[in-house]
Amino acid sequence: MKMGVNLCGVELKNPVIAASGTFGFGREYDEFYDVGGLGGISVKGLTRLPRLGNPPHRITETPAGMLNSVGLQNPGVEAFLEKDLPWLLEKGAVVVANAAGSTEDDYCYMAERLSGTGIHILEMNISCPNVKEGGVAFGTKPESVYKITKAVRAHCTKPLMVKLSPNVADIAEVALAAQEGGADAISLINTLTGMAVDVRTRRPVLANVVGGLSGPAVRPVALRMCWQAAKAVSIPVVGMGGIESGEDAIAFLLVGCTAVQVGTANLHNPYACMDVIRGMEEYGEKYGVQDVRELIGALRLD
Amino acid sequence: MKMGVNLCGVELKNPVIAASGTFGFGREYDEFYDVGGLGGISVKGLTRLPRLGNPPHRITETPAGMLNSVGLQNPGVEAFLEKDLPWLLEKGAVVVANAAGSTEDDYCYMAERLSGTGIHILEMNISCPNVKEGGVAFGTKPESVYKITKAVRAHCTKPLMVKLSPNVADIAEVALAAQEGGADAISLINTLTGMAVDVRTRRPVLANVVGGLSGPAVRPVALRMCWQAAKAVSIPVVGMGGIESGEDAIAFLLVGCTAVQVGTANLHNPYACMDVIRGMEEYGEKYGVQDVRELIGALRLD
Amino acid sequence: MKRLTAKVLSCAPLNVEMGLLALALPAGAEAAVPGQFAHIAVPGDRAHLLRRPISLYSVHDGILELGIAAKGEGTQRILAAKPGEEIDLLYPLGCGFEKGGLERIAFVGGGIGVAPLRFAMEAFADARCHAVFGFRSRDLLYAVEACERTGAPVTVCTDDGSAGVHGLVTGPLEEMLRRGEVDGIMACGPTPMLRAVQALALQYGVPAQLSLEEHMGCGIGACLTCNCKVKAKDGEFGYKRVCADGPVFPAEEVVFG
Amino acid sequence: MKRLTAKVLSCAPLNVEMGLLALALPAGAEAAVPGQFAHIAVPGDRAHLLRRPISLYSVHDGILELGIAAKGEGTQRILAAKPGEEIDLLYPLGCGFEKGGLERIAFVGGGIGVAPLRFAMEAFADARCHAVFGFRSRDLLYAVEACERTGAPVTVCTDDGSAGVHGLVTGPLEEMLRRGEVDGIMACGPTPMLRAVQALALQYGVPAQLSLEEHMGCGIGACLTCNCKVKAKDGEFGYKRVCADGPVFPAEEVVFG
Ligand SMILES: Cc1cc2nc3c(=O)[nH]c(=O)nc-3n(C[C@H](O)[C@H](O)[C@H](O)COP(=O)(O)OP(=O)(O)OC[C@H]3O[C@@H](n4cnc5c(N)ncnc54)[C@H](O)[C@@H]3O)c2cc1C
Ligand SMILES: Cc1cc2nc3c(=O)[nH]c(=O)nc-3n(C[C@H](O)[C@H](O)[C@H](O)COP(=O)(O)OP(=O)(O)OC[C@H]3O[C@@H](n4cnc5c(N)ncnc54)[C@H](O)[C@@H]3O)c2cc1C
Ligand SMILES: Cc1cc2nc3c(=O)[nH]c(=O)nc-3n(C[C@H](O)[C@H](O)[C@H](O)COP(=O)(O)O)c2cc1C
Ligand SMILES: Cc1cc2nc3c(=O)[nH]c(=O)nc-3n(C[C@H](O)[C@H](O)[C@H](O)COP(=O)(O)O)c2cc1C
Ligand code: FES
Ligand code: FES
Repeated sequence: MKMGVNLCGVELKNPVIAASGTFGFGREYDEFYDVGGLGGISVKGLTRLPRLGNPPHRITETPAGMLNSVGLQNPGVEAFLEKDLPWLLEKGAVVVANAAGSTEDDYCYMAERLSGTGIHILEMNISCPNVKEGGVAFGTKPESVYKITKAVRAHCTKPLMVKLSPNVADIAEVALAAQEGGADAISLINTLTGMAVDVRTRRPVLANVVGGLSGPAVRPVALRMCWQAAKAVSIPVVGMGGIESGEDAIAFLLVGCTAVQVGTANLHNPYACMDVIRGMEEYGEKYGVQDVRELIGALRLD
Repeated sequence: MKMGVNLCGVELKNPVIAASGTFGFGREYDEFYDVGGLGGISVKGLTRLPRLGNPPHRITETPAGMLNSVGLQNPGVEAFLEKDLPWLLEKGAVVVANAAGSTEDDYCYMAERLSGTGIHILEMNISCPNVKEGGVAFGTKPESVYKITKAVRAHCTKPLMVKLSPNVADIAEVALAAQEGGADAISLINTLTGMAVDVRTRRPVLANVVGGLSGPAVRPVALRMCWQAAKAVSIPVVGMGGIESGEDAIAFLLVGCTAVQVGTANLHNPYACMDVIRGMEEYGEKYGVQDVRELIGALRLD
Repeated sequence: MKRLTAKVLSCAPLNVEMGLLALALPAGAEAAVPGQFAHIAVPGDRAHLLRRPISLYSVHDGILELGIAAKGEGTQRILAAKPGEEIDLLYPLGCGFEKGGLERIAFVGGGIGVAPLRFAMEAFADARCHAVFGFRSRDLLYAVEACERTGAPVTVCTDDGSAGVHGLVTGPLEEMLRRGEVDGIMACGPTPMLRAVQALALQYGVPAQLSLEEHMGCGIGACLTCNCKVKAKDGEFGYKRVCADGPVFPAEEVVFG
Repeated sequence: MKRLTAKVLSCAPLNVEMGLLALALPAGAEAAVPGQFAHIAVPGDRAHLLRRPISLYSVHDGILELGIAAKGEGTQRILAAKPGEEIDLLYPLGCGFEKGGLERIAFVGGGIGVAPLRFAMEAFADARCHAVFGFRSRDLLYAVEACERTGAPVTVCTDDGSAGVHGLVTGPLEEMLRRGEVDGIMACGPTPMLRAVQALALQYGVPAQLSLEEHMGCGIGACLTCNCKVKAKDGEFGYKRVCADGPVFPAEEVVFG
């Protein structure tokens, strides 16, 4: 099966992108396999200045899922551009720069700063549930999604992908708002806000009290939202949420996604992205699909 | 541990209620144990007229969860009042009448019809994701929750509990709207809308395309929403979503719930409700809690 | 209908994709009838929430045998159970086949649908029975000799002609119906097969009992997730529960598609 | 750091709540140092998504031993692994204890924190070592004899006085420090113990290495979920990754609470 796809003008070797926050800047996984073989790498969410993130515990397991409250710990955009981007480009990776901010101005700054670099796609994260100041505040109302997308668009010369929050009543509405604001693509889902309690100590497990739920547990919600979003917009949709296998990824393509991201699965299985790629190829062989692009939106509803 | 709680004026033997739709009218489970021993039974969602519900498949498994799209199949409120309510009352059960409608008028009719009977609590389901006409349409916007609650309130002489949808951006807002509309209690969460695809046939697994996600997979989201809702309102909160064990139930009490409901767990384990009650008692013994009510809202955040 | 814990006695291959799981029923297990099923918890994996419905293949001397096809992860895990391990099941569930006054019964099975007929043919061996079983190919045959041991002739059909008659079960069945050799039909198998059996039963005026399949939740009639379409009065249709009203239904009642 | 599949050789009780899991490392497994850990996938249950970090208890002749306390479902399932079963691990991970030029080492362990010290005492047996291990009570003792076999004396303390010295490890440790018998400390155990060890090390001007615990995701440094607080310049603080920058940190660097 031919695996290449075009994501808003950028050619991906295959439709599998490592999801932001679960893959660092790719170096750790490059010890396991050549990360240049991936469709792309969405790097850890970047901010204008370095961020410490939240105190521990930041992670806990839940049934077939996990909660995290990292809170956008990152070395800041300058450190990334200096130390990590050159390495990623040398690896031949398509670099998706995941960026967040606390104010509209922050987001615009990030777009402008990153536009002048070698990154391939800007993924604007307006859906991080783990920082008080920003992110998700922009992501849950269609009006604010429209407004911030439009503002950032004016400062962004790279393909602009807006990453949507699943903590909304109507994902189609939000997806449409991003498209109308000028996004070239949307990606979803970010994590669902969740919580865990230690009944022994009677305290929340996470220091941040709430965290973001990810992993196979959320896959049905993610798949439904991708389907609704893909029906609503004409720009490409990048799907994620609990993808572990080639067949999981195929399901996201069938509901209309052009590419997928693999997040939590990397934590369990460092080869997860490669396993997904291989699994998709096996699917293609088994069902006689010549080109992966035939599968995009090929869900049968008759 | 003393297990009795008072739920908006109704004394429950213990805080464990069987959740609507997973427990029929109680008869099947009475073959396994005396269902009169439960805190309460929320019956299958009732409508004014009998409903056929959706075609098959109506159920599929997902990681640590399941999707259902029953679509409110039920024999109609009259059949319930004639055949099932007398039996339930004879069993000594606290009867929570779960009711839904397609129009405001329907809901008001149901409230009035059920108020004149022996039921103990009316649970108004404005959050069923599986029927096109109604339910969830009322449940996702605070304004419409307020409006329908207020309308139903005027026709309801029983304690009125409003069952909220988790498919919202801000559950606190919705919870508050129900309280301001005159609800005596709220229950949450109903199911999260989800989807599954059979990659072999390229079709949705469920005939209804989407269905409601329930089970342990959703527990972190449910717990978070119960916590947020309980902080927002002063009326009692009844929590549910993935509760399988006594410790799961205790977590919901700690975040502020007065009682819990057990749904999907019944499907796997017909004794689930009894196991939850026993597990809560064991917790009380282990940690020296004299009265279960001490646990309500006892989450430590210092 | 009880929740039981049964010890695995053995698990041996039945054909290239099925295994025969033998379980020791605990004392006090209720008596079961052919066509009923066991609702089995997937062992040792809490990510698999739902039980798996499996027809009774044989029940004798406190031993329950199940013929299980390795379809997905759930059945694979059940088949991986080792002797001595414990299996959690609800048993016995549903309404089975009814012999009533039938004297000459045709058993029509396709693929894994043969499994419940194995038990039925044993239980109804005092009638004059004849079985017609369809398989995709030779290496998927199972239960044939066991069924022949009940004294009834078994006609095997394969889709690819690699064993027995080349073709569908409906050929030999119609032959028997035409010759007037059948008072009643008991059938289990894929929907197209059941649809064809239903049509033949109607055509020849012979009562048929069809065992249906549907995805299930509780297995005991409470959750209404296992619906099948049935005729209702006035040309309308309604739903019944495969788990509690079935899985065996009179052919006249069933609406396919 | 590799992903390996290791066969279970045995799993025997170490004390009333811990088991000793012996695994056959496959050929080509990298050499490990004390203080490193293995990141173990919970076997056979897809509801348990995250790996469990477990310190190396002993590595010799291609056999990896782990001392594991049955805490929750994850460790219970790991301990239930039968000989011949395969365990999926990332191995070896993290930065361990460093002997450097230390000649007289005090090993201070509490509860399950004794496990990594077992390996360290063997590896650093050429130094003059002395261990002080704390346990809640007598029936939780383990590893003591194995550590004594390295030639070093082991002082046992119990919270309830049911074995050895009645009291905390800090008593005997301070004694040794006061007598000037210690060039360096290697410690692993509960936070209050580590905090006390840190204070003593500072007070007596002896370098200490503390092995920390934190909930983990990837275990390899990518996900930033396993943070611990460390001193940064200008009186500020920062976070490091327990999995990749640790789990062993210089005591001067660590900020508790
Ligand atoms: C009354 C009845 C009797 C049955 N008897 C037998 C038997 O004797 N031998 C046998 O091998 N199989 C039998 N089946 C089919 C068997 O239940 C399914 O093959 C099995 O549930 C598949 O589970 P899985 O995890 O392997 O597959 P998956 O496809 O991974 O299962 C995913 C989900 O779909 C459900 N599902 C998938 N296929 C079916 C199906 N055909 N019927 C019901 N649920 C399904 C599963 O239970 C599970 O919830 C019977 C089904 C019914 C309803
Ligand atoms: C570097 C390191 C080395 C360790 N070495 C050992 C050892 O040699 N022997 C031993 O018995 N234990 C050791 N632990 C602790 C061990 O990892 C936990 O006891 C185990 O993860 C608990 O898993 P569970 O499923 O049994 O418990 P649960 O409480 O059910 O686990 C729930 C979640 O919390 C995490 N978690 C809970 N407690 C801890 C903890 N103390 N540390 C890290 N994660 C935790 C689990 O990994 C899991 O993700 C070590 C921990 C770390 C960080
Ligand atoms: C530990 C962790 C950190 C994450 N950090 C980020 C981030 O910095 N930016 C972002 O957009 N998403 C972040 N996410 C969300 C993931 O990119 C992804 O949207 C989500 O986890 C769902 O996919 P999955 O189920 O495959 O993990 C993070 C997720 C995890 C688990
Ligand atoms: C098969 C099924 C049918 C349901 N039917 C109803 C219903 O009729 N009315 C209602 O308010 N909720 C219904 N629910 C939702 C449950 O009552 C409950 O809110 C939800 O499943 C979450 O709890 P759980 O995870 O314990 O199942 C149904 C759930 C399931 C699984
Ligand atoms: S499976 Fe629940 S009613 Fe049939
Ligand atoms: S566990 Fe992922 S960085 Fe440490």
